[in-house]
Amino acid sequence: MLSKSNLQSLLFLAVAVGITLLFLTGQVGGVLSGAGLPAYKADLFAFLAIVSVAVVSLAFGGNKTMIMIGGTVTAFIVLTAFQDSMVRYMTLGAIFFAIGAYGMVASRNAVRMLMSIELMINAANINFVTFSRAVDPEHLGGQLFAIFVLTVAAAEAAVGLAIVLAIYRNMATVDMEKFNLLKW
Amino acid sequence: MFGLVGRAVESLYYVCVGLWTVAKHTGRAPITKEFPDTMPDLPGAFRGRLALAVNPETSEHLCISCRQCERVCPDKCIDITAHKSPETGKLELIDFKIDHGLCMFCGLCTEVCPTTCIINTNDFEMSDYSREALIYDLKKLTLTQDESAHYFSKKYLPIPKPKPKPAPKPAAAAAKPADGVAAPAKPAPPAAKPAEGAAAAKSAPAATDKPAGDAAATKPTAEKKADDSKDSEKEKAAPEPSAAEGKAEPDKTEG
Amino acid sequence: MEGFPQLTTWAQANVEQAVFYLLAVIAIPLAYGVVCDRNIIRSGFLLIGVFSTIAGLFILLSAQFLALAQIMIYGVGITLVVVIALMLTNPKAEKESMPALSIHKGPAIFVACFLFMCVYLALRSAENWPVKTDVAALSAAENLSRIGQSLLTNYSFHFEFASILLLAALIGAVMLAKAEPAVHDLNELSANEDKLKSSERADDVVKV
Amino acid sequence: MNPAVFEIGKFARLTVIWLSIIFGAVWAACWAVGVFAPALINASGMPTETASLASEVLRALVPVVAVAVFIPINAMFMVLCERRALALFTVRKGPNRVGPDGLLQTAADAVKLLFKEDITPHGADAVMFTAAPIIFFAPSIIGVLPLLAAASGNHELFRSVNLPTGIFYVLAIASIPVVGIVMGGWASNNKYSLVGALRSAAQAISYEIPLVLSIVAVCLMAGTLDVVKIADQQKDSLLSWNIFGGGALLPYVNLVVAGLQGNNEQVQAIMQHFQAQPLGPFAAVLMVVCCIIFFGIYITGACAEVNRIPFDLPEAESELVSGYNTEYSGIKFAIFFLAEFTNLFVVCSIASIMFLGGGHAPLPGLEQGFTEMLGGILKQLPGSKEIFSPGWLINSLVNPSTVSQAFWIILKTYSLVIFAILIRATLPRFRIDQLMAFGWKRLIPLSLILLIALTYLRELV
Repeated sequence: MLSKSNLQSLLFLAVAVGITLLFLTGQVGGVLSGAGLPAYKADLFAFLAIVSVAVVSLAFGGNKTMIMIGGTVTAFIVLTAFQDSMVRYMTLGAIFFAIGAYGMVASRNAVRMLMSIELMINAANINFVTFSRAVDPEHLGGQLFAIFVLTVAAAEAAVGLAIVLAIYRNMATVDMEKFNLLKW
Repeated sequence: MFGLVGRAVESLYYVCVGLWTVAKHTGRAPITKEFPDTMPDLPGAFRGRLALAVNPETSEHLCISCRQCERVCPDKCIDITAHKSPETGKLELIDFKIDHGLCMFCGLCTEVCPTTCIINTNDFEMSDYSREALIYDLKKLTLTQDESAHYFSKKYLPIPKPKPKPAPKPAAAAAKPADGVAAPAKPAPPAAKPAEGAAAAKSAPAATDKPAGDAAATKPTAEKKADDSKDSEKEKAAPEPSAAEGKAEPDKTEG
Repeated sequence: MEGFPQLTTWAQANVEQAVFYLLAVIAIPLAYGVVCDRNIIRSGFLLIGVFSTIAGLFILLSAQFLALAQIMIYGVGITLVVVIALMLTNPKAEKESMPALSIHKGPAIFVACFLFMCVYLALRSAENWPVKTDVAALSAAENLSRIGQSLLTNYSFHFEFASILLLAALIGAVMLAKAEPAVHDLNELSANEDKLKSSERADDVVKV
Repeated sequence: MNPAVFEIGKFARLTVIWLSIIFGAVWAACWAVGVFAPALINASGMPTETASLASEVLRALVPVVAVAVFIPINAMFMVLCERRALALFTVRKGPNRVGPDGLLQTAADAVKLLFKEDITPHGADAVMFTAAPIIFFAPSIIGVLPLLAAASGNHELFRSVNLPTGIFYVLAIASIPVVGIVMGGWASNNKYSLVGALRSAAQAISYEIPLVLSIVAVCLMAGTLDVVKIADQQKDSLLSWNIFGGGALLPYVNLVVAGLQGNNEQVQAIMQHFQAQPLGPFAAVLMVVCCIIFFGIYITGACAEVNRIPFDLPEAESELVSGYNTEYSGIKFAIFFLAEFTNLFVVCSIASIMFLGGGHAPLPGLEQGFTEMLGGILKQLPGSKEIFSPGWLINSLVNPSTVSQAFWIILKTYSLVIFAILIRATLPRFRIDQLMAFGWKRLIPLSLILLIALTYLRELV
């Protein structure tokens, strides 16, 4: 039932959750101060620990998707647990942004690229609304900016998908690898 | 622009007319026949369950075992058992089976029946728990006198002439010598008579004594032997029930 | 939640953080699904999930109007268009192959991690956010009227410009997506029309 | 007795019985959660803080409980109502075997569907296949919550769901079900389902625009998105309903009435007002016409949104077997079925709140008389003195004005539902290209032009 890679990734998940729990209960800070290091950097150390365990289990052939998802979730919790609520929201925005950037660079399908761009735009929107709540709660400049971003994103999606459809009609594919007409 | 508005208003008007027409129907009594409670009033030509009619006046069984229905049936769902009576020399019906599970209610058998014996009734509720139960035998198929009268009047069928009663013995005597071959020259052979009656239904009752030299009488003779041998085989295969039926049936048709 | 003062204060104290982490834990795997799922139509549907959780985040940030607009425009409108576009192209061709070439994966992961660390370290290192923690968020009704007034006063130029942009995008999308029949198609079309006419004529003859 | 009258009478009797079952159940659930359980908690001797918090939680849950009880029973009744009303229109009898007059037909159907085998077709995407009915159904439960406040006359237990963004919330949530349709159609691994789902998506996106624009017109006249406020603005009489211009005609009618009564001072006052707006009467009549056309646009768009005939292309059974729900069986199909009828109910109740005056009677005297009569009846009930004594538990839920508002809103909503059934009985199905052309080339330009016209007319009145 459990393949080796799944076992690997479950092991990684257990370790990552363990590190997170240790961090949340303040153990990591205690260890750091015991070692003569500044305790307020405990979250960065826990984060690095999770990342290194993830890299090790990836090197041993764990299930990549599970490790990446589990690592991101635990790292997110570790990085934001003792932060301001504003930093929390913006870290989540940064994570969405990074995932979107990954999708944009790596994906082969043009429509998936468009979806990744939408994800990045939404990450920016989260930041705008967070600023609007925390910095400018009277004038709501961030929310208004988010509304305009929404509008522009709608226009972008419509035009982008129309372009994709036109390309598909001419080349019968939406694979970005094949769009190499403008080589030189 | 105005053309567009005009068309819009016009189509809206017609939509409203349609809505009003449908809404007006709310004020009418429902036309639904609630079937198990009220039986539908079916026309006489409706092709329902097959049945064997008796003469509505004399209540004698109309079947003459001519097997035309058996032959014409595209599904081969009719199975007639008959044998030639040793006394009279006539064909005597022993059993008549119709598998209603096979029947497709095409009505061809009722078309060919020379005596209007086999008819489509208006009954269509034949559902049962097994396929075997759909095979109807003579007892189940034969209608009562009242039912026959009902269907004869409903289908506008002519009432068949009764078989001549005072002629059992001479007929038997006459039939004995001419065992295998029908006697076309002989006056009024009883075996051919009901067929005659059906064919010439509209003729006056006085015409009963017409000699049966027609195709209706002569045609079956060629196949009679084969039929008889088949019948005897069948009797061998299942002697007891058919014998019982044979005993029971004459009583029924006589009474 | 007017009329329930105790419940509101209790919720603000206890529920908000939990709901935030719940949404985050749901949203991050969904976002991974969007970029990594083998089946691209499924990742289109997962995108709806991501947008809905982001709408939830907006409600937590007391931006109710924006949350509803997010659901209505992003969650349903844009994503459905995306899904339809996916179905119009040939998603099966991509289903078999990998969503990403392995040659792209390493740089992509590097770019993603780099971007994330940049943003996060910037967030951590900034000490003096002009945060107004003491100011309560506007109530939903005030939020709504404030947005409406701003759109028609301070931001009216942007508003009009957005409408022009949308109009241009609409026309452009229609022009791009409209199928121009190729030359041989045109020939077929005219041939069909000829056939149609001749058949009509035949019908007329029969009728006469 | 005339059999036609007899049939209509049977239909009316059935409706009354079902509606009393529905509202009895909803009332009992609300009473149990919002009144009885908090009282029990208060009496149980918990610490005061915890007890009051718990009772607040329970009271906040009342709207959700009311909707959760109301929607399944109501959908069951709507199916029966649709079948019986269609039978009336087509001169048939309709279901009349299960229970007296077929009263329990849909209950029996529901039980049957619950016990059927739940099949996931081969090659289907199992997760999406299961999620689709839920995504289709959940919005209809959370979407009607703000409408409850208007339907109950802003009763204190339902006040908490009265959002300031009320109608926008309802519309945003009501746009979600199409995602469920597309998801289910795609996940079924069946080309007919997929075609039905795609048609549904195209149709929903196209017809949502005129639908929202007609609602925007109403909000423009009312100046708010709050459903309770919109309903209360229409309480004066029939003429102040939004379908009749939201009170645009009222001053002119008042003028005529004052003139007939010979009340010169009032006539003078009103005439002065008119001299400031010479185009007033003309603009008022045009505005009424605009609003009636907007109501028509709303009904058209709503029929298309909930996939009713003549816009039921997603499930056109003569072309697409059953469209997006072809592969569904058992409880998932039941959920689809339930949600379809609930969505119809929701759009009809939005129409009755936004255009037809919500819970207010057509004539002011009628509403007052009705409320007083209800109060009288309630006082005549046995043991009424105990019931209405402040300490007794029932008191807080039996409120004549709430009952009257609920009565009127249900009356209006079900009239619209029966009108939708009449449309279904009359009109044939559109072709898909006709449907899209009608939406994009006719309805959207028409509603945009009318919206602009309305903004100007509003200034002139």
